[in-house]
Amino acid sequence: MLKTAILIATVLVCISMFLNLWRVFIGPSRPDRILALDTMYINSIALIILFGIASSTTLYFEAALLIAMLGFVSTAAMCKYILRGDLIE
Amino acid sequence: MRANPRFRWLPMPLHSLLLLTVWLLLNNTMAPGHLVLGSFLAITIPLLTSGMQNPQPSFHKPFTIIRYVFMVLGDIVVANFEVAFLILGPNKKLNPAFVAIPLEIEFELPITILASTVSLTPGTVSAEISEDKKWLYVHVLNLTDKDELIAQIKSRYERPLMEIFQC
Amino acid sequence: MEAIYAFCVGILTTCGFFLVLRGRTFTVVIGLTLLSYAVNLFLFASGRLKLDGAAVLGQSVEYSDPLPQALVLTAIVIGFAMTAFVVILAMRSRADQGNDHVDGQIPEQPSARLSASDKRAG
Amino acid sequence: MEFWIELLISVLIVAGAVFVFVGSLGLVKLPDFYTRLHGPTKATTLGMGCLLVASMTLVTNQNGFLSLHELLITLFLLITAPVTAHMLAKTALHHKLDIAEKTHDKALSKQARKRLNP
Amino acid sequence: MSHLPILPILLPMLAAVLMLLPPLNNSISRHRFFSMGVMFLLIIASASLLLTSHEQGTQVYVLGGWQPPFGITLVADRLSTLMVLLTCVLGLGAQLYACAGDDKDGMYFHPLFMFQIMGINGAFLTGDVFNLFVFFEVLLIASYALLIHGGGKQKTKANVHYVILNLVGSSIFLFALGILYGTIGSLNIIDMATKVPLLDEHEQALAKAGGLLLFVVFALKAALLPLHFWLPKTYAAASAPVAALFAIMTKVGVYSILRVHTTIFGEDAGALASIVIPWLWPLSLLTITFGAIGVLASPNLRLTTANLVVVSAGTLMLAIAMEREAATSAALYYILHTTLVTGALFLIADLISEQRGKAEDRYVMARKMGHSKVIGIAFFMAALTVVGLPPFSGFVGKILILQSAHGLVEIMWVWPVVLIAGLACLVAISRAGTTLFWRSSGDAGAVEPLSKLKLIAVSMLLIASPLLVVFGGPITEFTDLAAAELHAGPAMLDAALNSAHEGGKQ
Amino acid sequence: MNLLWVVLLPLIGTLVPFFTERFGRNLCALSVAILPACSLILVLLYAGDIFSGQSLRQTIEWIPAIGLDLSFRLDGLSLLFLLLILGIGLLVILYARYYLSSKDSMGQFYAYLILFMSAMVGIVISNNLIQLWMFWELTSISSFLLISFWSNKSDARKGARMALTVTGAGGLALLAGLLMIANIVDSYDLDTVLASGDVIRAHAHYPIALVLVLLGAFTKSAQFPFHFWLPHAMSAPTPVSAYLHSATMVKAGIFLMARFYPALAGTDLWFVLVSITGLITLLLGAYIALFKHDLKGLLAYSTISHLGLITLLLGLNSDLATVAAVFHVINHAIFKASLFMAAGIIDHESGSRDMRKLNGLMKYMPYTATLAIVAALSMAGVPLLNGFLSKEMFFAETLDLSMFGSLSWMIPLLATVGAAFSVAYSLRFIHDVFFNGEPIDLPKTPKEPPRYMKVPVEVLVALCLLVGIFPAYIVGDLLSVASSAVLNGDLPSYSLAVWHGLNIPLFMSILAMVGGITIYHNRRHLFQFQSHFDEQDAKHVFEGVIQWIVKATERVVETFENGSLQRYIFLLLMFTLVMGAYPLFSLTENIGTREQIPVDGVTITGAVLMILSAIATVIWHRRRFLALTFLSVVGLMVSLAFAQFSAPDLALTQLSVEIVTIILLLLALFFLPQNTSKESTNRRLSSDLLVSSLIGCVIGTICFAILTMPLHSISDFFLANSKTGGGGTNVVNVILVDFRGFDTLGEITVLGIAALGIYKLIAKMRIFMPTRDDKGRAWSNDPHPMMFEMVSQSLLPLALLVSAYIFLRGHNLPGGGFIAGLITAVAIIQQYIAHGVQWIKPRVKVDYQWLIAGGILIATLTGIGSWVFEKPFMSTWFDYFDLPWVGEFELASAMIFDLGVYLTVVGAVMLILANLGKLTTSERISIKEND
Ligand code: NA
Ligand code: NA
Repeated sequence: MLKTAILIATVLVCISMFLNLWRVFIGPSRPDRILALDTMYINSIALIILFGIASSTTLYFEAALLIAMLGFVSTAAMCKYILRGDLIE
Repeated sequence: MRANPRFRWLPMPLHSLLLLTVWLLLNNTMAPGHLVLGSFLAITIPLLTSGMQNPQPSFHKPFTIIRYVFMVLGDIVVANFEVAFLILGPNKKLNPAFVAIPLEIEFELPITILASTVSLTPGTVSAEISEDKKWLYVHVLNLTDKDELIAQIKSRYERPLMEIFQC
Repeated sequence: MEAIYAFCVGILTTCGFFLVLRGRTFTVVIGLTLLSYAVNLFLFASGRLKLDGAAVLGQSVEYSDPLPQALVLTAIVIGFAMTAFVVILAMRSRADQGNDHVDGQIPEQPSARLSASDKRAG
Repeated sequence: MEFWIELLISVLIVAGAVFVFVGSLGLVKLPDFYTRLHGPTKATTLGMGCLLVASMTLVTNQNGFLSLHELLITLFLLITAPVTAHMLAKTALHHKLDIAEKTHDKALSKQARKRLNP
Repeated sequence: MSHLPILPILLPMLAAVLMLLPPLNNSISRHRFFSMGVMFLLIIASASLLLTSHEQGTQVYVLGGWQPPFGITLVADRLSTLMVLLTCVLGLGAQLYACAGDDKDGMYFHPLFMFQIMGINGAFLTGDVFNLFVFFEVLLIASYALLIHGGGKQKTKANVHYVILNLVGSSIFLFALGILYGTIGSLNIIDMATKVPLLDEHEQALAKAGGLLLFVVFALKAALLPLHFWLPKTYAAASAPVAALFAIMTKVGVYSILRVHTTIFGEDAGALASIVIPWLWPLSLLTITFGAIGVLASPNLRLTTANLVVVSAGTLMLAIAMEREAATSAALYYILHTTLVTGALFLIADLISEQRGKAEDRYVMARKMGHSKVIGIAFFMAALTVVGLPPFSGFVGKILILQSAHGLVEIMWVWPVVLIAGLACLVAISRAGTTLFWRSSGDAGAVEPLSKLKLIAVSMLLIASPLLVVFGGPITEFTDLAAAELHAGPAMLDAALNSAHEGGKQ
Repeated sequence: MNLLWVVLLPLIGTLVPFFTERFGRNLCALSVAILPACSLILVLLYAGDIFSGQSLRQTIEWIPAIGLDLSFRLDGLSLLFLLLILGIGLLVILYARYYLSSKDSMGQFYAYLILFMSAMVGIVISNNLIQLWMFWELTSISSFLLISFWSNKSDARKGARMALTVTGAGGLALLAGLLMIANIVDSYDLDTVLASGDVIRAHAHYPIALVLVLLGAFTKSAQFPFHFWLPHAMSAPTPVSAYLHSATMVKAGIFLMARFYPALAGTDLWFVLVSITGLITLLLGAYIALFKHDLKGLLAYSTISHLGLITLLLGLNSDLATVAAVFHVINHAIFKASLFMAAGIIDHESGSRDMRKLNGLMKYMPYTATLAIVAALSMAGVPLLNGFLSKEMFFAETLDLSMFGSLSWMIPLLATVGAAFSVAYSLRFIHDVFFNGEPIDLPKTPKEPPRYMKVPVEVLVALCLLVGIFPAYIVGDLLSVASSAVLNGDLPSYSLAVWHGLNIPLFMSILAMVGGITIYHNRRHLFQFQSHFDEQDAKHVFEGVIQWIVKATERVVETFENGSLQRYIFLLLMFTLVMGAYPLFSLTENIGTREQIPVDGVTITGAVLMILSAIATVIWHRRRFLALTFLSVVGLMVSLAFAQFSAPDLALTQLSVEIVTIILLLLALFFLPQNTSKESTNRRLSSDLLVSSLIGCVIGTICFAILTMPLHSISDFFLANSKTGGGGTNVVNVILVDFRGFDTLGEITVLGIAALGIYKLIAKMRIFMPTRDDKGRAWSNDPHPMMFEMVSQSLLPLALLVSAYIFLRGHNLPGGGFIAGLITAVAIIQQYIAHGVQWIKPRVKVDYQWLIAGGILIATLTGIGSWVFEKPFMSTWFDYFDLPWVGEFELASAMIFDLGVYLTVVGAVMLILANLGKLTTSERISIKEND
């Protein structure tokens, strides 16, 4: 059962990733793309967690944590870039 | 708010507590060694970063805090279902709107928490805060009644926050 | 799986080198970044692929080769340092020369040449 | 593993994945940027929450002691997601992105953009 | 135990780091005194390392005590210690010159300079291919930073080319290392050499690709045609002391080919023996040719010198291509000579530029040079050396290389190319000298003061040239031994490694 | 016996004038003469031995590797040349004392002259091939200095350069030739070489070696077609011409041929090459000399002609001819040196060398004129003068020739013709200068020179007479020892007498005399005839050729080194492609035996995402922000790939580096164009694409081949020793901080240097600040969004805690100093982005430079710490401790090392980003939106 659940979940997350990429491709605006990218970060966390569950290891927890922390900074930086051009002013 | 706080060993006791908790969470342990190490970090990190903090009003009423947190969590769960159905449904059914919510609450941290709460809960995103910090602009995914929404936000989230921060 | 992996490395290499061959510093930097991804994946591959084999003692049954991982780590850090330098150099080049062409000057009449060659190509 | 626990975990996993999926679906499907903003920022919080709770439960169950460190990821996401949304909304306002036709009070976006009072 | 082998790396590194910290930071004079002191120490250390390796045999330093091939080793044999000593001597000259004022034109000159020395010494000493990569990067990043020292459009432009090309080179380096590790399964040069003959046919093909890609990287560093085009303008753009130090950079590439391809893909490598030689032959000859063409076409002394660097790189490669002890020995002697003299020539070009006003070192009529006698003597010495005329060291190097081609079929290419290139250099340099020193428009103009320190620096590098001739006997004897050691193959080094095991962990 | 001193004394003497110059001209000249004189005395002391048939040798080992020994021999030939070199040299020193004006730097002149003298001495007493060549080149160099002595004159510079180029080229050829000879006989010893003539001549390489050696000799001795440099060397001061261009340097070529006569001569090839060259030179020089209006020009061509004569004699492969050659060497040196000196006196005293202006000097300087006339008559070959004797011998030799078969009769005829021209130009020299009316427009009124300036001429002219009248007494012994040294064996029988009776040679002499007078008498017709030919000034031709070569090389350089980075990279990639692809052709099977991992959906998803994004990055590379977005996706996928394939540390590192890189790229992108238009032609795009995809194929193929191959690596050792030897369970981390910690030390050094370099780049940067974004929009008016500020500052302690966590666990679990450092850095950068530089500045008082330095220092000192325990650098230490209440914990030196890594990373990243941020802060212009 767990395996099936993981399989279904993985498939869903993978499809989500494709959807995100699709949005990055079609845009149409930069905020759209950044939003899609941010979502992709989140979905990667999901993927890693699923991966961790599937292989019952906690080794990848930090990777997920890092994506959560750093993905935010990256997204914020891109927004700041669009708003002000200069990231650090 | 204190301008220029004097040096203290525990500039932000709540923060320190939070950090210790996080440390123990991170390490998934209650081992004494980690308690010591965690306490050490929980004291030194705020000391190191105290200069980097704009002073903010402090927390009061811990029970209100807990109640608020759980209320928001509950709202998030409910909201997510609503939003999920909205997304899965046809776009035509959506009724998006911009709403301006007048703010009574003051100071940056409380406003930030309020705005975050609004964003986290169903169907609303805090899009912008007016320069004088008196208005919160919210984008609503599916607006049914504007006034009701404003009232709900103010009573459900702003009021408890004002209590917590006593402002 | 190995074939897919190798294919990805090949594609990244191609994209990286193609961009490195462009004439603008920023594009070249992007190309170098892609290239460094390719390089890191390639170097990593020298230890072969293994699933569920993190080289942390006690955490896996069979371990993947830790040495290439350490090498890739070093390579990533060095690559980062180099990328940082070349990015700032690109800025400096723009500041000093007024444009961001790798040669410090935009080739003469690119549009004329372009249209001519396009015509030929078309 | 006990059946109930396995069931719980499985349900959580699938539910989480569904929310993640719905969020991304919204990202593709919804009509304008502002509505699209709702999908991921919300659905993913709960989606991730479910997945992390599932993981937590699993690890706790396997190791025999309480594993809570996944909570941290949720904590981070809860803190950061609104800010991400806010920043993105700001950029959208700044770029005067198209707003879906039937949005109420479209004019407010102009005030919001300049951070004026309505 | 003796820590001598690691000192040429650690000393400059620590010096550089300390100069960034109080109390040494923020004071250029402290930087000067400190770094000069360190440089002297370095020379002493590397000289004693050379003597040790000469008298007691190859010194293998096992870092961390991890027995090779698992840990990283430093191999201080005659070849590497000779290169290290050369680097330090050249470094001292460039540094003295810089201390006369050029070091103030930008930040961090001395720390970066020390880092550069560290990188070069590391590249020479290491016995591990990946560690070689790391030191390549150290010396490269330091050179990137040094190249912009002094500022200006030309430097920026040159740097863009230099940096990007080398970054591509570094990527190829890693590709090559990936292949080599993936097939041979080791990183220690000696261990790789012992494993290469055991590869199966399948692995051989791949290892060959790895070896050849590695050759691409080294060829880029060594400025082998067609990868040398970046060099002249880059070197010409660098500020004088930096350019002088850069004179050793191409030799790092040459050394690496010598070290890696003679040891790993040497005569004992079975099917993979001598894989680069067929490429090295035509390319080195063409490099010399193009270098000589560049020398003739150069409009100023810096470019001339830079092109001379290309010629010398080609000559060295040619010697390597001959794949025999005598040629290697010749190359080693030639490296000593050419590195120091081209370094000096870069400095002299700068001295000339200072005295000729706006004309700088361009070959045009200009105001009469100040201090033309002193500078002229220096230039004359350097010119004779670089052209390969007696009584200075150039002719010994040239003859050594010509002689080592005896008995090869390729001699019919080697001799004409080397000799005609020498003639081209003679023509170019004589034109350069007569124009720079004698073709003046009468007025003496304002004579710029001539810094004593700069003069000392130049003389220090130049004096090496007659010394290399006077002590040509013992020096060639040394290079003969070094070459023999290198060609003896991995077996000899293996013995050295084994002796180093004792005292290692496990 | 110490032959070393013969050359060493003058060599030391080179330095003398620099010290004595200040004591006045007389003392200077005197002091300069002392050492060469000592050398001459030394030679004379040895002369007895030589005349008694010995030859002396001395060898000191020097650089055996190149076959170079200090090896000297003094035999008859050396003796002859030494006497000429040192003797005439001393006379020239005396002469120059009066010749040089007070403006000339006498010290410099003498130094060059003595250097040249030493070089010549060195050549003639060398007994080692390399040493000989060394001195040979030294003569080229010193003559370059002497010719260009008046360096402000363009003629002098060009003449000197030409001489250097031609003789330099010859020198290189000579070197090649000598090396070949040495290889044939397997020795650099001249004795051995001279004794191995048969071996050499029989060797397959003989023709090449001969040609090369002759090239050296011909260029030096101004033989056709290399003769053109000599007349232009006349821009040298006259003492130089007298010395170099009559007695010594040009004779070096002759010496060389004579020296190698036993080894190389005696073959048909030698005969053809040497004699024909000599003959042509003889005729050409004699003919042209007649038409030169410049005194020294005439003498120069005359010299060429006489050198041709000597060469011709040496080429005849006959012992007698050789004796004649040696004899003429002596005679020519004597009369030509005196003539040059006389010409110098005339120039010095009248201010001109133009024979069209110089007339009737007999009246103004009768004494000098007499001396010059005698010398000129000797040059013409008038009896009772030395020139006559060797010319007679020459004529006699030409008659014996049969080598040219039925055409052999032409040789005596041509010899006579040459001699006739020789008479003609000698006559012209005498008549045009000393008689022929009154001088025209001379700058000075001619007068007799100072007394001692005439002495050298007197001495030489006296020798002309003495030799001419008493040949056997004066030079008989010398000639015989010299000739026997050349022949390396027995001498032929010959007689040195003024009168040999009425024979054909005498008849030829008379014919030449008559012919010469006739030619001179009818010179106007000849001059007219000659004026139909444009005089090709060799200097112009030569300079033209050089210019052409330079221009051609410039074109080549422009074509190849066109300053286009794209081209250079393209070449690099082509080269890479060839090197990478070529070995793959021998890769028969690219799938190895290793079991492959089955494909799964997640991997395919990741791969497809990665590939699509990478391609998208390429397609939209000109829309830079978009490209950056896609690049982020690729980076994310790479991190996930590392996670997937069991490399958690790599995943973490890649992720954090990725984010910092994106931030950095964004920071930079602000100052760069946001979009660019299409610049590359389709052709270039397709060729670039072709090359890069081919390389991609090669790399992909290799990657696949490696992945499917079994691995035998050294890694088991790391797995086995990580815990026991390194004290950590995260093997990757233990490799990084312990097994291969040295790499890591280098790596953080790179990072630190990069930061310093970047700081250096930023320090002098004057940057353009875009006031609007790429679509022309003004920037937002909210520089620091409040929510972002608040959340960032709340996250900071949390992030630091996580970073501490990652740091501490690194040794045993994925993590470590580098990742922790990046997390810290990102957290601080986040503060910078949120609050701005102005806000941060008073709040963060850390000097990032110190962090970097401190970090590297800590890491290094950790390594050095092991020295205390007599362990090699970077030997690590760890132990487990048990504290009551706290429990067991590990302490390891690797942790301190990792702390160094951490500090360096934080310092480096912050130094870069924070300073980049400061670039614009003060000068930001806000554009208000106008809507
Ligand atoms: Na800024
Ligand atoms: Na006349």
